[in-house]
Amino acid sequence: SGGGRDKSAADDSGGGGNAPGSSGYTVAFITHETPGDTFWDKVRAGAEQAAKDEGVTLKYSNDPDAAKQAGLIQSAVDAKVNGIATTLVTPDALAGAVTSATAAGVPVVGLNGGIDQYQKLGALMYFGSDETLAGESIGKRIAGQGAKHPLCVIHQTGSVALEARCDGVKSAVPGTENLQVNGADDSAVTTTLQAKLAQDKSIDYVVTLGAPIALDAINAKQQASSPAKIVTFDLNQEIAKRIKAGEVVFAIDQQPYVQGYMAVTSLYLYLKNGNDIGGGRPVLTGPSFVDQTNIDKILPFTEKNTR
Amino acid sequence: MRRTLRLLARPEAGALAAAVVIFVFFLAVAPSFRSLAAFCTVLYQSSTIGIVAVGVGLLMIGGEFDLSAGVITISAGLVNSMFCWYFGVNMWVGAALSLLFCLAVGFLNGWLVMRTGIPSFLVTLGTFFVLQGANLGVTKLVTGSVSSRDVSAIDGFDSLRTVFASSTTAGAATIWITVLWWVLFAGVAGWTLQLTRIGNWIYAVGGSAGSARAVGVPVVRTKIGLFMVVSFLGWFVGMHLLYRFNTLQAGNGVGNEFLYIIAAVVGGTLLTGGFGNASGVAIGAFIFGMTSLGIVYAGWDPNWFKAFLGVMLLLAVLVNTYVRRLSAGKAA
Amino acid sequence: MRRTLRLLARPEAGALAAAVVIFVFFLAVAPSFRSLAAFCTVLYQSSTIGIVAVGVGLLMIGGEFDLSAGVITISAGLVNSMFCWYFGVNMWVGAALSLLFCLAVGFLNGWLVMRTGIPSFLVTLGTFFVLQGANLGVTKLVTGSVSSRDVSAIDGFDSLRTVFASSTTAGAATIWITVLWWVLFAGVAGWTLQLTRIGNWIYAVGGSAGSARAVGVPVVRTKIGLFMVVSFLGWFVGMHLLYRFNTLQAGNGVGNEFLYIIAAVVGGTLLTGGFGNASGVAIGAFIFGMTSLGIVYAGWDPNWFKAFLGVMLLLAVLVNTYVRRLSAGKAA
Amino acid sequence: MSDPLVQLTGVGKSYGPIRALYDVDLRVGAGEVTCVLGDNGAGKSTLIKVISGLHPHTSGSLRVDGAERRFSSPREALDLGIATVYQDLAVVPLMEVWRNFFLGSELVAGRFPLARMRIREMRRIADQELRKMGIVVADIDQPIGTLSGGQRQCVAIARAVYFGARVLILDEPTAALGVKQSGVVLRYIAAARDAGLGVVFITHNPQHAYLVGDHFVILKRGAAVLDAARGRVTLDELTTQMAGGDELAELSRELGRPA
Amino acid sequence: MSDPLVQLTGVGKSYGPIRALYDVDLRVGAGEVTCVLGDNGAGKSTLIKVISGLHPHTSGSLRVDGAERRFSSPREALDLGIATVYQDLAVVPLMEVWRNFFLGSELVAGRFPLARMRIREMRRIADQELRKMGIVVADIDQPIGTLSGGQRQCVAIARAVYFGARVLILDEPTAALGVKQSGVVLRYIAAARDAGLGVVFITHNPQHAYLVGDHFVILKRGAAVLDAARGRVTLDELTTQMAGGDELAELSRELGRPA
Ligand SMILES: Nc1ncnc2c1ncn2[C@@H]1O[C@H](COP(=O)(O)OP(=O)(O)OP(=O)(O)O)[C@@H](O)[C@H]1O
Ligand SMILES: Nc1ncnc2c1ncn2[C@@H]1O[C@H](COP(=O)(O)OP(=O)(O)OP(=O)(O)O)[C@@H](O)[C@H]1O
Ligand SMILES: [Mg+2]
Ligand SMILES: [Mg+2]
Repeated sequence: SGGGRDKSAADDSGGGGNAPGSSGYTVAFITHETPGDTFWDKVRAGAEQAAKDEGVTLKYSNDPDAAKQAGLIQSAVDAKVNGIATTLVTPDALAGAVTSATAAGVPVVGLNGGIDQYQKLGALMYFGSDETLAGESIGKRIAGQGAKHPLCVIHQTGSVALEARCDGVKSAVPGTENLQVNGADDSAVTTTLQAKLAQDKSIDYVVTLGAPIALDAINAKQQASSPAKIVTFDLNQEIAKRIKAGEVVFAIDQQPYVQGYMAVTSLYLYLKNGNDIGGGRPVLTGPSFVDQTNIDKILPFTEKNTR
Repeated sequence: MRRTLRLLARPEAGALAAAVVIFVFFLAVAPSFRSLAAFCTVLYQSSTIGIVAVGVGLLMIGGEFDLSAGVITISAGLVNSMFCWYFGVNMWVGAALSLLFCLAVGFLNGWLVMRTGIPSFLVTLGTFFVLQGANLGVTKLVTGSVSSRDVSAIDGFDSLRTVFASSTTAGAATIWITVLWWVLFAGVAGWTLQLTRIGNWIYAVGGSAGSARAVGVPVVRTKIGLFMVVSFLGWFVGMHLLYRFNTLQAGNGVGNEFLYIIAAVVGGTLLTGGFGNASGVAIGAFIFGMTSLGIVYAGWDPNWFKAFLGVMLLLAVLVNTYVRRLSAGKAA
Repeated sequence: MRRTLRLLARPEAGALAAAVVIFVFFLAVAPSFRSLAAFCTVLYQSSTIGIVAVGVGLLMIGGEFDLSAGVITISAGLVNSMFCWYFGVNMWVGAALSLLFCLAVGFLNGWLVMRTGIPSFLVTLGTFFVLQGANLGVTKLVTGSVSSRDVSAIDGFDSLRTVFASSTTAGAATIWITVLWWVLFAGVAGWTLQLTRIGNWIYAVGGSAGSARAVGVPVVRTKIGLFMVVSFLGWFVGMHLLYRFNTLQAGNGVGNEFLYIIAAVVGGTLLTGGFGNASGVAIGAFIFGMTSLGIVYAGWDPNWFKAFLGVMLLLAVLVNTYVRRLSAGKAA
Repeated sequence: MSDPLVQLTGVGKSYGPIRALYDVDLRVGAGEVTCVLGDNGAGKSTLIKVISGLHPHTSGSLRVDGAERRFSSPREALDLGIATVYQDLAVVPLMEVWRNFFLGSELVAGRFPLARMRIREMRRIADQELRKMGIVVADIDQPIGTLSGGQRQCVAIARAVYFGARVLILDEPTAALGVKQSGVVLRYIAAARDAGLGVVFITHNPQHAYLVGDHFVILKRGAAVLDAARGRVTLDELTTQMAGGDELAELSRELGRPA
Repeated sequence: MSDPLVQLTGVGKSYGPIRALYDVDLRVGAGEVTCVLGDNGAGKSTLIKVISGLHPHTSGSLRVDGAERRFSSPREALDLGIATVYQDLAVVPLMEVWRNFFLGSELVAGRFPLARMRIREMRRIADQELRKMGIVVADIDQPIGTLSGGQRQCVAIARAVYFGARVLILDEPTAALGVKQSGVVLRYIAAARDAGLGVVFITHNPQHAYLVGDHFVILKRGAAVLDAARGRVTLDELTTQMAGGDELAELSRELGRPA
């Protein structure tokens, strides 16, 4: 039989590292991940690699509901961790919890979201990209390619981060239209997109906000025989192949692995050495474009789940 | 006249009327809905909900719930995909294994419900959580990421795709094989309910388990069987997803268990059991699929999507109730 | 002896035993669970579920469901926040308006259920969708984004925060006011159920609406009242969320309706109505809150989170059932 | 004879397509027992459901104290002092015996927001009224669903008798009862009559009916076929009318055994 | 007298803390009618639930055809030819009349995966058996919940008689029935006896019991207080024993009306 697992490279993608917890630090890593999202899987992989490299004990937890995320931060404070890395996509909702962490003397580092507010909340550093900015850069790029009426696909109702991305696209291409889909069901995503493409033939670009959604968009585009081009946020192995095949024009990558890795590392350095990465300013991990020009270099990394 | 009234008195008459009303409504407001292609898309969408909904409907007529019916579709696909990917065996072997796995889950659900006396809502809620966690945990362990790997190159993939996820195109219309399966399953379920002894038992265990037991109906076996039917149909849809999309996101499938219940209830199934029928459930799934896509075809503001959906659903149920009341008042 | 057995026979005894078992379990496996601060966090988390769950429990004892109970919390907060932000009026005015709005939604739910005879599952599903859509649509319209604006500078905010979202710290322990409200509401609900005429009516309309009506219980008013209680408590939690977090995400709250039902059922409420009690529901919420945070304190792999949650829930329910059976077998 | 408490004129009732009552006249006078007799499915229960407000009638007129009424809920009938024991809607199985006894007519102390039930008193009364009927339940707190069929029926009867103000309607109250309990119920009926209440008594037992009845109405397929006062009809005639033949004696002959 | 079909020796049954039966003996012989009598709550229904397999007994022994048994489900009893009419578990309200009639014993044609019910035949038989009892339902397809109490009871009885193979157990079958229907049921019982079936007949009506009974057992608070063959007891004695006094006559005197 063909296909299947590549047996030689099956185990141990990271390699190296210290004994867990050998540095004596415990870091809580809290995100607003909806369980099972490939993007967050990479953030977490980066964080775990950093923890391994630096001998930090990592406690990862997540909840998409802002109030519950605040609860997770509070429980990390209760558990007396040495540092907290958290996403700040809903800064107002998390302000109280972050303040109580800093008040308890626990250093907090922000990542992924909250670039404008992290300092106000008392977080020391920030690693991530600006969602709106990322949206804008996609918008600018497709506008340059002649986009008039792109479709921005929101796969999670009412998500602040996703809405910000679409707003960014819209600010560059005013003809942008949003669409809500049920991201938990591939066939529902496909048919909804198919219906939308059939309903509005003038759609020339489909902007998806997550890699798995882009795959469904490819299916839908074929079904609806639509000429629309597909661009996407985030990357995974499958999408990398599609970029290489030309089915996806480009992906915008905010390097989630780096966000996870740096957030843990920066806490480690801060605790151990008092370092401040970024010099009081946010450290941007993206956006970086992945298209046919650089895909060959990136493809191998996607297979290791690090890009 | 008498004949039409008799027809109107059938439980699915109301659901059918509601479906027609909503269909005509969308024909009127959404120009792009008026094409065979659109109708086929709606049918496909309905079939992916409808197949499992048929089972869930039977189970609800039998007086029980299954909240694990949504995630089990993904579990089914993952078991097949990862087993074959890891060991490099033929996909048919994995599909069979996955079927066994699903039937075992269904059996366990039923057995726990009957054995411990804990309501099925809680037992299957437990299974739901466990499967959801296991999907994610195991996939991560096996593949190193949260989605399964591409298995399209493994032997047997193509023949399985033909069975579970092929489509034929005639002009603008694309008929997916799932639509045929859906009709088939609904037909078999309807036949079983109306014409066989087991159908009689299903109504009885849902309507009054005590009385059913007292006249010698094998209540335990009937209910466990129903749980297994649901997980069988869940497996079926899982196979479709796998062979249509090659890779599966381990976190998906959550929330669909709710859609199945909605389809069943919109189709006239009683939440408390003992009443309903298969064609009603199928129509319920169709109403849901048509409504959710119809809103897109109509191009309404997506921010209000759910609000429209809610209003349309209420409308469907109102028409349904009204027609049934009308027929009950006049027939005889 | 007799006394203890009598106590064991109370419906909440099982739930309490389950809570103790799980509490001890986490004390054993999660070192960071062993602090007063952690306990307070668990209490807080439980209270945000528990407050609405008390109402949902009452409603379920009365034989109905409310699937809109989760989103209405957010609707409540949004109405208050956006009204005051847009018109710049005192927050108390907005809060009162929001209360009226929520009570109206509750009334509408109940009225539709009683008037049309459509099962509450479907009616409130409709409301759920409509509110969910409206939350998003209106928020986008008013604020241009999917979250409400910061209203902490508007008059009345601080006094309202004291009422709905203040906390006192004693040493490491932070007690949120919601915990007190939760205990209060559970107490009032328990008192009402056990000792007042309305409690009698609630059990009766849930246990057998026909019989209740036949002996002159005002079934319609009782049920509508219950729906309004649920939406009142939803409003209350919405106020807490608003005054604790200043801004609200319009898409939140979805899924919580399920947690309330879970808490009620874990606490021994019958899904089919007519049986259960308030302290059981409160304990159910506590079990749920404790379990979901306990897993975090224990530091278990979050990929498996749901699997652990499922197992713990099943465990809780098993202990509950076992204890109740034990007491039923021995008491006299 | 005084003015009738309840008077039905030409009352009819359909359940959707099924017509259960045609054009029935009935009067319930104070201090009188009106017996309604008839085959299974004759429409007896339907008739009393109309009077007690459970189903509104679809034609004809219903007068209480001379005023035309059309009840939309049993509460309205109860408020006019009409208490009913139903054949199949008697009790809420999961609720305690005493809660069932007082359901809808709870004794409360205090004012609204703080009004609480006088539980101890209610339990005492419930227990006492049941004992009067010869029913001793192990635990007045046990769910009524665990009582025997006859015990449950007794709770419903005791309740109606206790709360019956002016009209008492009993649908086959003695069906599930033993000889002793039946006797108690018949005495209750007599006592209620003597206290000036109007009683409607449905039964299949002509002896029981004849023991207490002042007035007999026989229904057949939804229509009244006999309507006579006590003086105008003998027990034998009644039995014959009910069964279409002197069934018991005939049966006894037929089965060929010495009685 | 032949060997007993069913023999109970020292049977006891507790519902959790509540003891409903103590040490009861009972024999059901072929071609005999055993009447079980007693007050409300005496344990009659509990006794027959033990025989019909609904609740297993907690002490004592139950023998069928001489072999010791302990049923864990009614199916086992049915398979041994024991058919039962329950007092409160008779029918599934939402199901059609004919489906209820054949529930658990459906007539099928064809082999398993394609076996379908012989619906036309089942409807015909159900209708015919009900007509035999004098019950004409408007529509055999109507949900049984819309029938009157007595009509529902008749369906349950007709079913048990139709399927009763060797032992027929009837728990207050005539309670909700009219005089005519009661007569029919008593004739059924006599016919079953003459066909060699063993019958257990529970009733509160001593006349009914004496008409067909060969053997009488009176229960009081869960224990047997009388166990006599027909020859040894008169109707009057039976009535007296049941009620603790000649209730009806006394009542008739007390209520002071000519009978
Ligand atoms: N809810 C209902 N829907 C439809 N038909 C009904 C309903 N209730 C009663 N019926 C029909 O109306 C007729 C009269 O029923 P009813 O219950 O009044 O009889 P009844 O005289 O009380 O009989 P019984 O002595 O057996 O109690 C019956 O044929 C029954 O099938
Ligand atoms: N499921 C149960 N749980 C607890 N107690 C029960 C249960 N069923 C019956 N009992 C009790 O057992 C006793 C006997 O009940 P049973 O039903 O056998 O009486 P019965 O002789 O049939 O009375 P009736 O003539 O009123 O039908 C009663 O005191 C009753 O309360
Ligand atoms: Mg009746
Ligand atoms: Mg009995």
